[in-house]
Order: sequence, then C-alpha cells, then structure tokens
Amino acid sequence: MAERRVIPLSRPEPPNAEPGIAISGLHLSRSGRALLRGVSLTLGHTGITALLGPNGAGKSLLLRAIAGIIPPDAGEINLAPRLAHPALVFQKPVLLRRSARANLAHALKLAGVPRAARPARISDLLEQCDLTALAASPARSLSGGEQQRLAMARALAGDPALLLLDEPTASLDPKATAAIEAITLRAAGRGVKVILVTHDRAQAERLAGDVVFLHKGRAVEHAPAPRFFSTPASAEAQAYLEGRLIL
Amino acid sequence: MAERRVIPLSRPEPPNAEPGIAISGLHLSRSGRALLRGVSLTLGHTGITALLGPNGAGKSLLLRAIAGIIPPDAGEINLAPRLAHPALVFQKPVLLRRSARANLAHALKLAGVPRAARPARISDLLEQCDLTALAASPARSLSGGEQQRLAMARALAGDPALLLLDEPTASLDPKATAAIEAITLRAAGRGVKVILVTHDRAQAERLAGDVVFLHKGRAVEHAPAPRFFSTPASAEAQAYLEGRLIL
Amino acid sequence: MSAFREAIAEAAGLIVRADADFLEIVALSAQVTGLAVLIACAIGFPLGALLAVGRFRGRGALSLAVSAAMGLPPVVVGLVLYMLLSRAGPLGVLGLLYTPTAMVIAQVVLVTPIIAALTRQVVEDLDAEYSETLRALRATRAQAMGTLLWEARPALVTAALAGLGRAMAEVGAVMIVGGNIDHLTRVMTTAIALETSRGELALALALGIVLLVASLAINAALMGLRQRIGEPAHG
Amino acid sequence: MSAFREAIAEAAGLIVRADADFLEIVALSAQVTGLAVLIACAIGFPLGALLAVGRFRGRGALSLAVSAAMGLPPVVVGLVLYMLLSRAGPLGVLGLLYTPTAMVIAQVVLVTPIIAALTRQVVEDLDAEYSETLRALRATRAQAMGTLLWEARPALVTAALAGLGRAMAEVGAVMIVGGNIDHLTRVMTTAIALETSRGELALALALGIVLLVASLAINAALMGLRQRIGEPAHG
Amino acid sequence: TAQSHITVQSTTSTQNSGLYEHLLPIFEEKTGIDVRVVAVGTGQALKNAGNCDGDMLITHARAAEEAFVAEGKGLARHTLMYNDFILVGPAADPASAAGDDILAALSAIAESEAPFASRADDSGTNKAELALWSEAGADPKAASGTWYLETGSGMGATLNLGTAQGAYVLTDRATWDTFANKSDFEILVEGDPKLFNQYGLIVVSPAACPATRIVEAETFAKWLLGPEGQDAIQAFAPNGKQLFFPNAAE
Ligand SMILES: Nc1ncnc2c1ncn2[C@@H]1O[C@H](COP(=O)(O)OP(=O)(O)OP(=O)(O)O)[C@@H](O)[C@H]1O
Ligand SMILES: Nc1ncnc2c1ncn2[C@@H]1O[C@H](COP(=O)(O)OP(=O)(O)OP(=O)(O)O)[C@@H](O)[C@H]1O
Ligand SMILES: [Mg+2]
Ligand SMILES: [Mg+2]
Repeated sequence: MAERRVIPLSRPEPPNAEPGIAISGLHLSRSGRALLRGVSLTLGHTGITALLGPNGAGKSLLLRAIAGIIPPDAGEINLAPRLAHPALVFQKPVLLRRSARANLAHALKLAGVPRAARPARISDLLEQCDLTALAASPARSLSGGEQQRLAMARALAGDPALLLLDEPTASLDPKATAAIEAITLRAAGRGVKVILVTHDRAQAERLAGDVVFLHKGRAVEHAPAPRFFSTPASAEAQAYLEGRLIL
Repeated sequence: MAERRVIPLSRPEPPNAEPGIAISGLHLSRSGRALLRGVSLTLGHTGITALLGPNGAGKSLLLRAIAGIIPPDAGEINLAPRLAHPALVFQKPVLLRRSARANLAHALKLAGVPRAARPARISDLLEQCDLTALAASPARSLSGGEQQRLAMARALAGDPALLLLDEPTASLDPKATAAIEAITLRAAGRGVKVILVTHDRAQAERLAGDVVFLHKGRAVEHAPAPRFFSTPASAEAQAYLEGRLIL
Repeated sequence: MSAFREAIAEAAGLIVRADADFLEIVALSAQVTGLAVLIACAIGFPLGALLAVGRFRGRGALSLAVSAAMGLPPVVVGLVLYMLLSRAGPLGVLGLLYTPTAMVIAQVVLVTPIIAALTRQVVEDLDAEYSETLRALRATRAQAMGTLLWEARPALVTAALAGLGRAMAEVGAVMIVGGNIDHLTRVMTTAIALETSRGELALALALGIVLLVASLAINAALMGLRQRIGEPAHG
Repeated sequence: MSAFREAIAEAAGLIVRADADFLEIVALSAQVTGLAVLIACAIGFPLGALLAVGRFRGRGALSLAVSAAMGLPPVVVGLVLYMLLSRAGPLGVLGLLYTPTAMVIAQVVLVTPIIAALTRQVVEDLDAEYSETLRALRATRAQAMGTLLWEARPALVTAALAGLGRAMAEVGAVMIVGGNIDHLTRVMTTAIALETSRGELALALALGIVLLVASLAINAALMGLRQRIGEPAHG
Repeated sequence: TAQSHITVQSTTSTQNSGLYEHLLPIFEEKTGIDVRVVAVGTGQALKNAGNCDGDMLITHARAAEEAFVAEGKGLARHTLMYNDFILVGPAADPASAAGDDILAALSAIAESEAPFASRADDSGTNKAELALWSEAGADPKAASGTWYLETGSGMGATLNLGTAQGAYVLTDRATWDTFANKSDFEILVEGDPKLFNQYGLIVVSPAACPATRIVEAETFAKWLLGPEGQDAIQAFAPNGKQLFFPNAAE
C-alpha cells in the first residue's frame, strides 16, 4: 500500500494558520470489519475538496463522521469553530412524509430560523433548486432527481459554512447537474467549505481545488486537483481513474 | 412541442414481425398532475434501448408501468410472451433487512428456483456483481454503490428476458460501472431485451442501439442511438443534451 | 340462539328508548374512557418516544417495565389504588375513592403502558430510518422526538385505538375503585357485570352490543382520520 | 403503607414456599395464557397481513371490525361463549364449559383482534416501503405477506407482547367460562378476584405481584429476542 | 383421583367463607366424586343451573328456589343450613344504628342519611335487605347515588366499598367472619329473628336436563343432608367460630 501524501492546499488559506478541518488517526469498524483505518487529513477553511474512491472505500462513512453523526472508534476530528455546524446531503436522502415545502420549513425550524422569515427563505431555496413547481408535492413522490435536489435545498436551509455533499448529482440530468454545480461554486465563492463525494471525474475536475483519494478505509492520496488527475501518485488512484480496481 | 418520431430499430428483428414491447396511448396522473401523457412506443425483442430525459420526465414511472407495477390510467402496454416477466432495478433499490446473500436467496425463491440450485446461483450472482466478499453483510449496511450492485444481482436472479434498469450505475465507481455495463452487454448478447434509464450520455452512446427521449410525460423522440446523439430531431432533446432545459 | 335474538332486540330497544338511566351510564362511560385515553396518549406518546430515542440511564429497564406493565391485572391496579385512596390510605383525604376521577386514574394506569410500548416500537422503527437525517439537521433530542411522533401519526392512531379498546372493555379496576355505584360510578362494563351476576344475560348482552356499536363508531371515525393523515405518506 | 409491605412479604413467601396449590394455579395460568397467545398469533399475524396487503371485498369492513373488536368487553365475550358452550347452547354437547379449553377460547377471542390490528398497522407501513419491490420480484400475494411478516418480526414481538399483556391480565371472561373452580380452572387472575372478594387484600396483591414478576420475566425474554432478531435490520 | 365429577352452582358467600374447602375433601375421600363449585351471584347461579350447566344448586333465596323447582327444573328444594345476616358499620356508628332491632337500625340510617352500601345485585342477601327496608317503611332507592350506594357487586366487593367509605352494610355472618379487610368495622346489629338466613339445596332435574349426573348429585345431596354432611358443616369453624348451622332435618 502506497504511503499517504498530504500535500498543502493550493487555494489561499485564511489569515489564521489553524486548519479548517483536522482529522487524525480516524478508525471505525462495524461487526468486526475495519471500515476506516487510520484516516488523517488536513483541509482548509474554504474551497471545494473532492473525495474520490471506489465503492465501499468509506467515503460516505468519512463524511458522516465529519458531520458528527457517527462517532469514530478512535482518532479525532477537529473542525474550526466557524465550520462546527456542517450540513450533509446524504447519498440516499431521507425525506419527511410531507410536502417538499414542509420539508424545507422543518429544516428551517431546526436551524432556528424565525417563523416569519421562513416563507421567503423557502421560496428562495425552491427557486435555487428548481423545485418551485413541485413545492406542494409530497416529498416522497418526487422523482429520484427531484428528491436529490430537495435534499440539497434542505442542506442549504441552515446556511452552513461547511457543506458535505455525498454524490449530490448522481441521478440528476445535465441541466440540474449544472445547476447544482453552480450552486456549489457560488457557495464556495461565499467562503463555504465544501467536501464533495463524486464518481464523476469530470465533475471533480470542474469543481475541486484538491482531491482526497480514499481506498479501503485509508486516505491514500491528497493532492491539488490538477496534479491528482494528471499524475496520480498512488497505484490505487491510477487504477481507479482507469476503471481498474486493485484489491 | 415537436412531433414524436418512431423510427424502426436498427438491430435485426427476430423472425416474427410482432414487436417485443408495444405501448400505446399511455396516460398516468397522480393527484391531478398528468405525469405520462400519451406515450406510444414500439420496441424490439432484443437490444438495448436507452431511455433519456430530464428529471421528472416520467422515465421511472414508464419503467414501472412496463414492469406492471403501476397500472396506467389509460392506454396499453403489450409485452411479447417471452418478455412477459421483466425484472426491474429501481432507481432507489429497497433491500430486505437481511444479508446480501439472503436477499438473493429470497429473490431466487420467488423466481421459483429450486432450493438445491440456489447456493450455486447465488455464488455466481455475487461473483458477477463483485459482492462475494460482502455476502454475509446486512444488505442495508452496504455502501450506496454496493447496494446498487446487489439490486442488479437480485434482478438477474430470475434470469429475465426483459431487464429494466433505472440508472443502475448512478453511484458506481468507474470499475463497477464498467462491470455492470459488461453484464448488461452480455445479457443483451444472450438475447435479453434491456431498457436502460441513464443521465450518462456517454453510457447511452456506449450501450444503446436506440434511444427514447422522454420529456414532460411524452415520448418526444425515438431514434437509433448514433442518429439521436449526432442530430437530435426535437428541440427538447437538443436542449437536454446541451444541458439546457426547455419549459 | 333465541337468547341472541332477544339480546339484539333488547339492545335496539335500549338505544331507541334511550331512557335516562341508560343514557347516564353511557355518558359516564364515554367521559371516563375518553378522558383516560386522552391522558394516556398525552403521557404514552412522549414516553414511548423517549424510550425509543432517549439516551439515559435506566432506559432499558424502564422500557422493560412499561412493556411488562401491559400485563398489569386490572384487579391489582384497582386494589393498589383502593389501598391508596381508601379512607385509611395515604391519599384518603382526597376523597377520590368511588368517584369517576378514581376510575379515570385506574384506566390511565392500565392504558398508558399499552400506548407507550406501542409508541416506542413505532418510533424506534422510524428512528432507524430518520435518525441520521435528523442528526444531520442538528435536531435536539426533543425536536427529533417531536418530528418522529408527527411522522408516526397513522400508527399512533392504531396505538391509541388499542388503548381505547382496553379502556372501553376494562371492568376489574373500575369496579373496585369506582364501586359500580348506581347514578354515580356505574359505567357500561360494570353494568354488564352486574346484569350478568343477576342472571339477566340478555340485558347484559344488549349492553355489550351497545358498547360494541360505540366501539365500531369510534374506530370508524379514527380509522378515517388515520387514513386521511396517512395519505401524504404514500400519496 | 404496611399493606404493601405485607403484600410483598406475602408474595415472596408464596414464591419461596411454592406450595402445590399455588404452583397449580401458576401452571394453569401459564398454560392457558401461553396457548391462547400462540393461537392468537397464529391467527392474528396472517390475518393482520391479509388486512394490510390483501385485495378483497369487505377488507375495509373486516379491518374496522377487527379494530373495534379490540374493545370487546371480556364479560361480553365470556357471556357469549357461555351461551354457546352451555349445555343448553348449540355447542353444549362438547362439554367445554368450565374447562381450561373454554378459557383458552375466550382469551383467543380477546387477544386475536389486538394482535391482528397491530400487525395490520406494522405490515401496512412496511408494505408502503416494499410493495413495489416485491411486485417487481413477482411475489404472489401470499409470498409478499410472508416476506413482510418476516421483515416485521421485531414489531410483531411487541404486538404479541401487547396481546400477552391482555391475556395475562384478563379475568372477566375466564371467570365466566372457566368458573374459577378450585384445582380445575382457577388461574392467577381469578384467584386474585376471589381473594379480593374475601377481603384478603394482601394475599390478592401478593398474587398480583407474582403475576407482574412473571410478566416482567416473559417480557425481558421476548424483548431480548426482539433485539436479537431486530439486529440485522440496523446492524 | 376422582372418576366422576359434578358441578355445583353456588352463592359466593359459601365459597368465600371457605366452607367447600372444608367439606369437599371429606366427601371426595369417601366417594371419589369430584365436586366442582362455580361460585356466582344467586341470580346467575339459578340461570346457569336452568341452562343445565350445573348438577346442583346451593343458594339462599327461598322464593326463587321454589320457583325453580315449580318450573320443573329442580327435583326438590331441601333446607341445608342457616346462618344469619348482620348489619356492620363503622365503630363510631354515626347513625346510632347499634342494637338488636334491624328495622330500627335501618330507619335510623335512613333518617340520618348515613352512607349505606347495598349489593343491589338481586342476590339472596340483597333480596333480604330490600325486604327489610320495606318492612322498615323506608324507600332507600329514592336516595340511590347519594347516601344509598347501590354497588351492583358481590358481598366481598360491597364490604370492601363499605369499609373504605364508612358505609353500613347488611351481610351474611359467614362472609363477615372470614372477611379480612374489616378496617374499623364492627357488628352493630345481630340476633334479630328477622335476620335469619336459610340456605337451600336443589338437585337439577334430569327430566329438564338429561345431562345431569343424577347419581353423583344425589349422592352428594344425600351426604350433605345426612348426618355425615351435617356434622361436617357443624364442625366448620374457622377462627373458632361456627359459621353455618345445619338444619336439614327440620
Ligand atoms: N453498519 C455497517 N456494518 C457493516 N459494514 C458497513 C456498515 N456501514 C458501512 N459498511 C461498509 O463499509 C464500507 C464503506 O461504506 P461507505 O458507505 O462509506 O462506502 P462509500 O465509499 O461511500 O461507497 P459508495 O461509493 O458505494 O457510496 C462498505 O463496504 C460497507 O459495506
Ligand atoms: N405518486 C405521485 N404523486 C405525485 N407526483 C408524482 C408521483 N410519482 C411521481 N410523481 C411525479 O412524476 C414526475 C415523474 O416522475 P419520475 O420518477 O418518473 O421521473 P424520472 O423521469 O424518473 O426523473 P429522475 O430522472 O429524477 O429520476 C415527477 O415530477 C414526480 O414528481
Ligand atoms: Mg457512499
Ligand atoms: Mg427516475
């Protein structure tokens, strides 16, 4: 197994030298299987980090660990204070058995947005994710892509400074994909830190400043995006990009 | 709205002149919204048909209607006798709360495979979908991509002559995508008819003989794949391929 | 089976005549049962949700106790309340024994465990689906409970109906703490027990039929409600 | 509260002494209740599943009837069974009145609606999730019911526990059809009722405590089971 | 182990006192006949026996018993034993009912509107109580729900209510003597001849109920009414007090 390389981010760091996200020695096992095996990573305060890796590498687990949803067995995750309340778009979003609008209202309530401010915010979110026409539809009857967009809108409801996106465009059409990418870039432009899991190499190239490559529960490589895609350092990443799999 | 063109399949038809799948005037509404609005289509006995269209176009609904899972409000779907028992891979697969292996065993039982023949068949299916190492894992704890592969394996369990695939590689890594594409091509090679919903244009180009383009519940275009991608006839399809959306 | 025919005629007669005594009994039954089920829901829903998603010491034990309490024998509940509320008992000064209030308390004790245990199961199942999502939305434990209870409402109606069934049918406890005193604490079930011990089987059966008709009506209404609130779920 | 202390001491004494009469009563209670709940599950699980996913005329009405039957007053059930099983009744020749069999029948009638109604709710909820998948796998209606029941088993344990609670606590019906005959049809609850009417409140309470301890033990065992079979669900 | 059995429909007072636990082992020992006692209210007992669900009746409501025989459902009514009714109430006796005149006591209670708990279940005791009220010239039912509490339940339940509420209760002596939840209650009126309480025995007629185990029932009846049974009843004295007085010979 190749050594993990931690390469500093190419994007400019904010004044303070503290990293935005510092993960060290993260371990996680379930029913005897080691799923995350000593992940250590340092990410900046801003910018878009793509998290790549084969199916089952542990990307979704890592994202959930960063979101604080699953406690690691060992290791630490430190988020800078401003990133302390991340929003997560799940790979398989679970929507409430309510209308699309009510799902957003619920999220806004949990985010502490005062009741009076919610309707305007909901309209805005629906607009952004192109769901205005479907506001009254029961969320669970929406099409796959529509549900994914609603999950994205819900994540944006809390106006998070850290956005964790687990394959947010996996079942989106080209137009919607472009829209979500635009939203993501706009958010990053506002200083929101984004970690994006994707299997779409082109998407990672379009959006990401740096790439973390996860393989069998290890962060095998961390490099600026252009370097990662042109000359991946690890054999695993090379194989992944070529569509092979090293076992 | 452009006229629907029904162009004969480019692949050779089997001796009988009867179409494999004949859909005429399919209508479907839910809570007052017309979701499928007069879909008429004629597909062959074999070959891979790609079903493209924007989010919410009605692709998943059409697939489920063909599978006989949702009854249409009006119109008819006629399947040739050999295609009468299609298998469907859902966009959001629902797996039983059992191990991966037990999910396949359950499907084999429903497909009427005798008990004695099941273990060998299960091993074969796990192998095909690269899940052998995860056979004993609870299906619901598998990663997104692993679940999708298990759903594919489950659909293949019944050895169907008609395979309906709803974005089967949406969250698969490049290697797994290649594997599923290979399985699909192999099946088609054996004479299995495949209808494949995908948002991945390149995938459709790689696999499909013909393309049906769905837009707002209408089958706007049906053409051989090379022609569709080079010179889409309808404005909607042009816009879709360019990542724009016509409303 | 002339006894049944007689009973049905008698039941019809009771409803048609609707004499004052009979109406008094029906009204008291409805009040006691209705109030008891409302209170039991008010306690049982949050308690069940807490047992499902709460994280506190003794949760397992409490959950077990609630579940076992579904098997509380009414006579025992009645007895314990009798001992507490009797003149000689510690709460005797309240003068609650042989009042409708005592009957409501008895039914609440009997019904709450049923509603809480069923709620726990329902909310636990939903929590398996929603917990990560709610945590990602940074819901507090109380907010999560609220959301899950709201999502669970069709199933909660069924839980409430199970509790209602128990409360409507219950006789042992209300007999002891209510005393089945005519014009004061006599309800349908204790009246049925009385007619039975009098050997007036047809009249007892008639009262039972009336009770069942009431139960059917309430269930129909609540199941209609259940369907209506359940619709967005699948719609 | 010396009465309670006395009762607890008495209960402990009963268990420690475990005299033959007491053990006889406990054994009969366990047999009658256990058998009744098993039969009620055997009927209620498939019936509930059928009500949830079946497509047949009268399903709504049957569902409503089952739900309303949760409120069947035990005394009425006891009465109707009495009329049927009495020597003067149509089934009198069977000679079942005042036998444990009659008590089992009474409890089955009381408990089955509870289990069926709760099963219907559980299976209906699961069906919302699984129905399309099962139809795509071309499961017959019976196969679908089987699969859903199997998937629902942790919740079904809770339903069975609710039924068990009702059966263990029930006294009105078994009193009428069993007759509370010493050494033949006397069970815990009827013994409690008898001791209460004798004014032997401490002894009655002691029996109640024994019953509760039994209920706790059974619940602990079944909830352990529930957890074990529930594990793959979230594991 | 008994080869054959009979079912006796009986009042609750006899069972609650423990009489059968005393008598039946002696009888079973001798004859091998298993006697099963179903203890219910007198009304229910008569009804059940009328439905052929018992082979014998032991009750204490003379008029109803004679009607039962007159209808051909029973072979004959035999006097079995007696005891007496008593009026119990709180030791403080707020209505000053104590004495040896039951009618005066009831009048005093009605006068002072002190709480009185009536079984109101058509049982033998209840019928006796109502007869006494009317003899005393009072109509307590008019006050039902105020001071006159119609409990609609058995003797024990009514006593439990009485002791908890401080309400006077008319009860049979056997139930009272063996009743464990006496609280501060005492016997206030006893010994009035009007309080005489006769128990009767009826064997169900095989003509009306062919399934009657007539041989065994007759055996038990003969035994109870004969010297052995009568002696056994005489000997039943829990806490050293005799509760039932055999009078079959009379
Ligand atoms: N609760 C669990 N119990 C056992 N194994 C688990 C559990 N949760 C996850 N796993 C396993 O951990 C591995 C990593 O899962 P994860 O969902 O993080 O993968 P991923 O990198 O997101 O893959 P994908 O690209 O398919 O979404 C998988 O092999 C999965 O089967
Ligand atoms: N039960 C329903 N009630 C109301 N609207 C529904 C229902 N089911 C589907 N729809 C709507 O029907 C439209 C088509 O849904 P469908 O799932 O077929 O889309 P799709 O083409 O598969 O889209 P995607 O690419 O996002 O998966 C969507 O707009 C969806 O919101
Ligand atoms: Mg994942
Ligand atoms: Mg779809």
